[in-house]
Amino acid sequence: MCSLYVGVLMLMIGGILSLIFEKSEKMAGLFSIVFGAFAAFFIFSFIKIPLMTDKTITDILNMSMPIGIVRIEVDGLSAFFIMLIIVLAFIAMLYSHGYFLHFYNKGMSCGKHFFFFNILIVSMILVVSVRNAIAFLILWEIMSISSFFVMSFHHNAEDMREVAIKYIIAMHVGAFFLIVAFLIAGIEGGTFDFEGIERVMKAGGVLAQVVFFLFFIGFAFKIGLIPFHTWLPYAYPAAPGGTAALMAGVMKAVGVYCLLRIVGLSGRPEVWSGYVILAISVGSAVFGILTAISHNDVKKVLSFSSVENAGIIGIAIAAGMLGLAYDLPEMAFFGFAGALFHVLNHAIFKGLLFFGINSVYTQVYTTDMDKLGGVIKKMPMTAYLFLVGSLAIVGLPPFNGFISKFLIYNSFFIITSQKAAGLLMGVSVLTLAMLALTGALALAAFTKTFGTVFLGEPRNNKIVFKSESNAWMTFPMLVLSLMCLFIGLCPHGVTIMLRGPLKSMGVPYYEHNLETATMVSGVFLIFIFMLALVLFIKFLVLKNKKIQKAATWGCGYGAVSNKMQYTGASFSEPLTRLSKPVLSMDNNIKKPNGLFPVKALSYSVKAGDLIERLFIDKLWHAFRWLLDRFSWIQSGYTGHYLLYILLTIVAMAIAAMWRLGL
Amino acid sequence: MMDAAVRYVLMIVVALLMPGLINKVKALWGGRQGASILQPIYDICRLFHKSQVISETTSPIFRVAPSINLVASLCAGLVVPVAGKESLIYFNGDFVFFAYILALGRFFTVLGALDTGSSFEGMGASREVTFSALIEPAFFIIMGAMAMLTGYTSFSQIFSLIPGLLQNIKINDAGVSIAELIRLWAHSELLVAAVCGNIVFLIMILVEASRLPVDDPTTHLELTMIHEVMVLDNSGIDLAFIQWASALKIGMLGTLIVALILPAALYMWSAVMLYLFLMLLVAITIGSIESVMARLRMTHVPQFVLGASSIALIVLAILLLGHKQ
Amino acid sequence: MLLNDVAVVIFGASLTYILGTSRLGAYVKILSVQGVLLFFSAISHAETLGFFHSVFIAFETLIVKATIIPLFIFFIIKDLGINREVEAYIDNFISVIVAILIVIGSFTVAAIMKNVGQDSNIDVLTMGVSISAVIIGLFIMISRKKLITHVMGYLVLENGIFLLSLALATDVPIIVEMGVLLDVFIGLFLMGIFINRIQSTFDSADISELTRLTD
Amino acid sequence: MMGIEFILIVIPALFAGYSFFFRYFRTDRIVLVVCAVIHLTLTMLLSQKTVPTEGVMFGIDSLSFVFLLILSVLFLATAVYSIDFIRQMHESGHYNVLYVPALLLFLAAMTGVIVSRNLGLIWVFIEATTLASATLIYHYKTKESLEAVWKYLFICSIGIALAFIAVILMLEASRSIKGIGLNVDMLIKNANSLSPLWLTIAFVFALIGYGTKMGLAPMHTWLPDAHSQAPSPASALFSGALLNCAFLAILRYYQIIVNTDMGQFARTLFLVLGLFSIFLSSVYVYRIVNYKRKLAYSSIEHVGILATGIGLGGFAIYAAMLHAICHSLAKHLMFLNAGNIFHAYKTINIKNIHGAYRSLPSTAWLIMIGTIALLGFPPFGTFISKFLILEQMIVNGRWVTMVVFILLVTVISYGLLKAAIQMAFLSEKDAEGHTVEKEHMTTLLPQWFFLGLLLCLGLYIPQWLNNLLYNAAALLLGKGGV
Repeated sequence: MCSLYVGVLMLMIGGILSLIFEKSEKMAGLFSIVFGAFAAFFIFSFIKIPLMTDKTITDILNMSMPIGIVRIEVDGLSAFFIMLIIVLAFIAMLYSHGYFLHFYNKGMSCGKHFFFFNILIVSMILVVSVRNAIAFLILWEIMSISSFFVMSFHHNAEDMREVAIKYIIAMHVGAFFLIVAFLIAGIEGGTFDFEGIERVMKAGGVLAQVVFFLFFIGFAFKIGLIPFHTWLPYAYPAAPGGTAALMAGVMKAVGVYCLLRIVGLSGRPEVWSGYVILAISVGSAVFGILTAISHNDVKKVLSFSSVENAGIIGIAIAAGMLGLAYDLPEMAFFGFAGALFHVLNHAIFKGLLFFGINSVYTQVYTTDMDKLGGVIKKMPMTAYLFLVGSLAIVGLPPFNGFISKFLIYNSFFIITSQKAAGLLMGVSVLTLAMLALTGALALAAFTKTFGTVFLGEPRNNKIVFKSESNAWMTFPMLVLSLMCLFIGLCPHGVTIMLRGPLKSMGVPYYEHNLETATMVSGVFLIFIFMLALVLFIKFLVLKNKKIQKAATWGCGYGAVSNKMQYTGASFSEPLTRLSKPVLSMDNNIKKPNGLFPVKALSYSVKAGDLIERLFIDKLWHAFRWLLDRFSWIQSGYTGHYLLYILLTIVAMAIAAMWRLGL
Repeated sequence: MMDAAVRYVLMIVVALLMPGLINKVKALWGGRQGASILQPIYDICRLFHKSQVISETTSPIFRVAPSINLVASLCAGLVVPVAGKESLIYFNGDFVFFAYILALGRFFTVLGALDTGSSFEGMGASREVTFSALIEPAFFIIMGAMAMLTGYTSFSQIFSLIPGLLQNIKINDAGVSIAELIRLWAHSELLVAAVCGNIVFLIMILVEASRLPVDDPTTHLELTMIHEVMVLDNSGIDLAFIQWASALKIGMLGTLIVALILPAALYMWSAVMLYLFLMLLVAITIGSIESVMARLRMTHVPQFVLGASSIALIVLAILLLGHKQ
Repeated sequence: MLLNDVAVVIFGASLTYILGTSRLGAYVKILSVQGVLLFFSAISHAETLGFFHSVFIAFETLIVKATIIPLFIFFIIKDLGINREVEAYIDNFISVIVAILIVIGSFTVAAIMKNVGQDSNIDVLTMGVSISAVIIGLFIMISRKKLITHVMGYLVLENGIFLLSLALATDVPIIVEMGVLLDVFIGLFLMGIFINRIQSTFDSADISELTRLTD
Repeated sequence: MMGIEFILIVIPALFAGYSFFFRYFRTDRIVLVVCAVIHLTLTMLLSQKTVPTEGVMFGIDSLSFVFLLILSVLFLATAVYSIDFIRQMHESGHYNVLYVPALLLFLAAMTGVIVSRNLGLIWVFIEATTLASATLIYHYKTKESLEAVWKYLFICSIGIALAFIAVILMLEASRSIKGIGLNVDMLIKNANSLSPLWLTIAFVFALIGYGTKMGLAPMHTWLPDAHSQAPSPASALFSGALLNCAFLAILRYYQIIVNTDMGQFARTLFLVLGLFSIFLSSVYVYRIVNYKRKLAYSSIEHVGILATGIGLGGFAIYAAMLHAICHSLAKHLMFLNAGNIFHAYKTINIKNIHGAYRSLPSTAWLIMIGTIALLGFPPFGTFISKFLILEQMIVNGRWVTMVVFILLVTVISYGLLKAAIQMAFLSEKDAEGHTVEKEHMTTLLPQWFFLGLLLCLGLYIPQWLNNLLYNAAALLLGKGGV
């Protein structure tokens, strides 16, 4: 336990030193990195025992009044997530340092950024280790608030105010669900230790269901499941440097951890709760990716793809719960294993993708697909690494995304050989189809992203590229890409780490069932070998031939301009037209008028978020409308004010008399 | 193992013949002599000898895309059971791998198209991802339903079992009364599953390999094309790879169709002969469809493709009903 | 007790009258009269009061309430040249009806309280009038436009409270008596000062000027 | 009679007299700080004797010690802050010589309210606070401040008149028992012998009368006007200390009534008014652009939370005590920040303020973190108190109340956070236009100190404070421990 504390302390020291050396901006980042490295070392040396064995390390801290006795416990599940947090956080730290090299002397304080960044990391590490409701809530909110400050680094950006308020209010509302859930569990269970939750959940009944769904909603805010995701497409794009990666990958993972923890404490879940979560998750996956396709800002695409991946993780968790509920241990195993694996993978490739697009952003200060293009020629390294991320996130072989998706697929068809309920079978098949659809749509989304941003030519002539990003930025991306490839080719490296987490959730572990994953990675090797062979043949064939360079064939039309390239919006048009009912698209057409129109026709499409528009905005407007009905109270007339007092006297006097029994 | 490898090679060869066969069938329907069945192979060979012209706009992605597409198709073939026996490689859930490795090929084809910066190729790419996304659920529903029916989850096992189960249904060779037939159909969900599955696979061929009525590989009117328009800028060996990969897709999906109806447990040679015969039937069917149907309007294609999903859903419904009994 | 009853009845009548009149001068006069009436009412309880207390009450009612305050208000009106008209949001006729309703309601409440409290000490008449005075004081402030009428409404309210303490016939400690005096002084003089300021700042002492601060 | 309590009242009054007669701004600053330090020291001396002798005029119990402590600390902060504030005013040429005497008198009156153990005396001192604070509100002598002070005086006078009725009725209630008078301890002791009718009505009038001063809706109407017009250090004291004093006055009546059968009724009234206050605050807090008015409405919300806490009973009373401390600290620091903003931007209209991160970095961070602390986000003390109040709601099974409470609190959070973000963040257009203003150390120190205290309260409440709060809550715990 000691080395965990030392690690946390190191992070804090790093943060505080960054704050102190705020003025010399370069030092701030370096301090963070150095102490982050120490912290990573200590924390690694600590978590390897609970992660690799079944051992649980517990420590009891006796705090004073508001918090009380805090049990800090690191079991397999916690250790898995601590590992994820510290690895990604350290990589993000490196990247952030490189990113901020572009923002020195621009009035932004990198020192403060690193301070809150480190606090964010610390709070995440502690959130997954504490077993006390109050301490948990405090840390949870510190996580939200520090991420809020980290995120609002670019506070001069256009719509940053809107984004910031949306983010923090969403977090606030989410936290209230958790507060209520923890309170009910604490009061009914008799203690604010997690034992109380376990007691309530295992007792079952309506109360347990209510508590579970309150927890689910509270965590769904962080994970980003619909309809609680609305903050997410604003927050991630606004976040600077490595923070977007940390928020999208790691903070989401913390939410998933919490959900898994609650599931782990609940014993056998109800069947219907599994189905509800499955429905929400499938909805998130399909809605998320469809909306992602409709957007033309790369960061928005990545954010909505996060909603999609949240859905996929949710599907996996739902599969696990259904497995437990129906007594199908293998399904449960694949579900939870898939969820854990996919969380890890998502953190890796989403981090990679955000790093990539932020690198582009540091060069051209835009992430709008309709302006970008041909980035691969100026920033080849970034482009290829982004390509790896895209392939991985779509789940294409031979990268890691496929492995985790494969496990999730497995959880649904593993029941074929067992006697499962008809409903479950039908739902499983449909879920398979939806997962497949999600994958295919993700392909559309990421071919669109990569194709329009990195390939072709710039769509706007004003875009001027300077150079490839610095090594502080490309190195972390390289590391993450190698991780993608390594996990894809050698999933065993991760699957051995799933044993501890699953054991601590009380889910059986079937080592032999993971052999399929190894099998798949074997086929990947064949693929790579064949690819090498084919490329070699091609090289031999073309060796003595002269390769001509020419302009792209313009179908006989000579005056081809960059602006004629297919844009993101046009690329996704067939799909957005088909899925119009679930999208929010604003079409702006300015028709030319008059016989001799001066202005040409202009047509633009602006994508939004249907759920936000239909659900959140409407709700908020209704509530505001209701509140506005009372805005006459403060009229400014003293007479009115006195009338209120008089009426209060009368009302209270009547109440008093009534109460006294007159 | 050796046996499976031979079958794999057999499938690749048959696949290379498929486009030629289909074209021949179309020519015959049109009352023409038509080109030789081997014409596509000649084309590929010829392209191997040619040099390349590459757009200045492109990046290395454009140059590796066709190779990756080809290798992806070849890899996908590894899990396809040919002629009634297990495939070269099989594992639980290999159909997921099959779908995703094909998607990898598609991913790079689309990127290659976008890399040229041509709006025509972008258009094709856009349509490609749309229609392939729509066909994907159908494939998974049909495979999932069949997996549920049979209790197995790999191509080889599912397809070896379904025909076997079909054979177990006792049909009086002489006279089957209509009532008996209806009873059979109603109770032999596998038969319906097989038929529906084949229809879905057929639609998949039409979509994936860009055939009529979804796409017309013969015209070069850019606005109506999907697949062909994406490869406008490819030449030489890359084009050869692309055509090969395209033929492979037809071949593999055709093999799947055949596998559904090919009775298992036949002797090696009879199985192969039957396989070749059935592949010919598939080619004739596709050719006939192409000959008698007009190309659909681009806006109607999604309905057609989604039809596959609804057919797949029928299989699912049958599965659920059957489960109740 | 007759003296008390008569004084209180006249006090009650003055409350109705104050809502019926539309002259500021009448307001001031009624305030003065009310001070005298309060003196009589208090004197009727004299047997329970000590010497010092009696002197204090006499000072409070006759000197302060009946003389100084009306003079002070009169001085303000004159000094500021305030229009002699009482401007009201509510018509005088309706105001009188409201006053009658308030009086009826107050007597009902007083009667109920006597019943429930089973407290023979409660003098329903005085109690009813005092409650009416409090509420009518508030009503004056609510329905009249001029700041100076607000102040006078406040004074009516204070008189009501004074009467209430008599109605309960409690031996009010001297500290409380001093408190009420403090209240009146602070209220009156601070308000007087500020009315002056308001008049000079806004060129009007009308309450409708003071509606800038609103949301 | 001449206990420390009495000295506590007298000393500020004496200093006020000194300042009033000598009228020199340099000594004024020293006087203010010295007086604050003395006040705090004396308060600390009192910490050991928190059980008052029965029947005394001035005394301290745990409950009043909590409030005295808040007042003392807050006043010290105001005094420190005023060092630079007075200098600024002096330089800009409109230093009001009544500022320091009024502040000190205000302190004396508030101390009087807190240490008095006689309902009549409490009433007198509450009246006295009005006098002192009216001067402070009229500090800038604008039309708006004139209107504000008029409304303040007028409405509070009505309120105090109503509170006086409560005093009279309390006398009536205790008539059957000889020699009690208005002493709080005696009244509590004999609560059950008091006439329930008069006691209840007395409580209702006290609630409305002092509630006016405290800012409970719908009697709160003067509050946004007055708080927004006073100079910031004084506004800070209004919101942080004055409201607490009025609250304490109500609690004195509550202490009596809670020991009778009418305790539940009193709690219901608290709950209704409390929730209505929160509701009213949520109606306004997001629509206004004047930042100080916004903070004033936030005070109404917090007053509502205090009342809700008392109304819920049980552990929520402890929460209310904690909340009183936390809110005072948080609101005080927010008003001081508003002072800094006003000094730099010469406006308090949110729409005209942006880029504070650039031009007033420390203040901007104070506003951001202070808002978070004020709204009850962890790890600050306000979170704990809100958490405990929610806990009590669940224990009592008040689900609807809880949902409404959460909804309204969220709206308020939205309003305040939006304002903070609006002011702190740089806008795209004027990215280069801001110069960094110099911030004086004394205008930041109190706020950072308070933030530290709030952080401490949220993570670790020291044992002595915990005991103090428990004892204070125990005083308000009526029959049957609810």
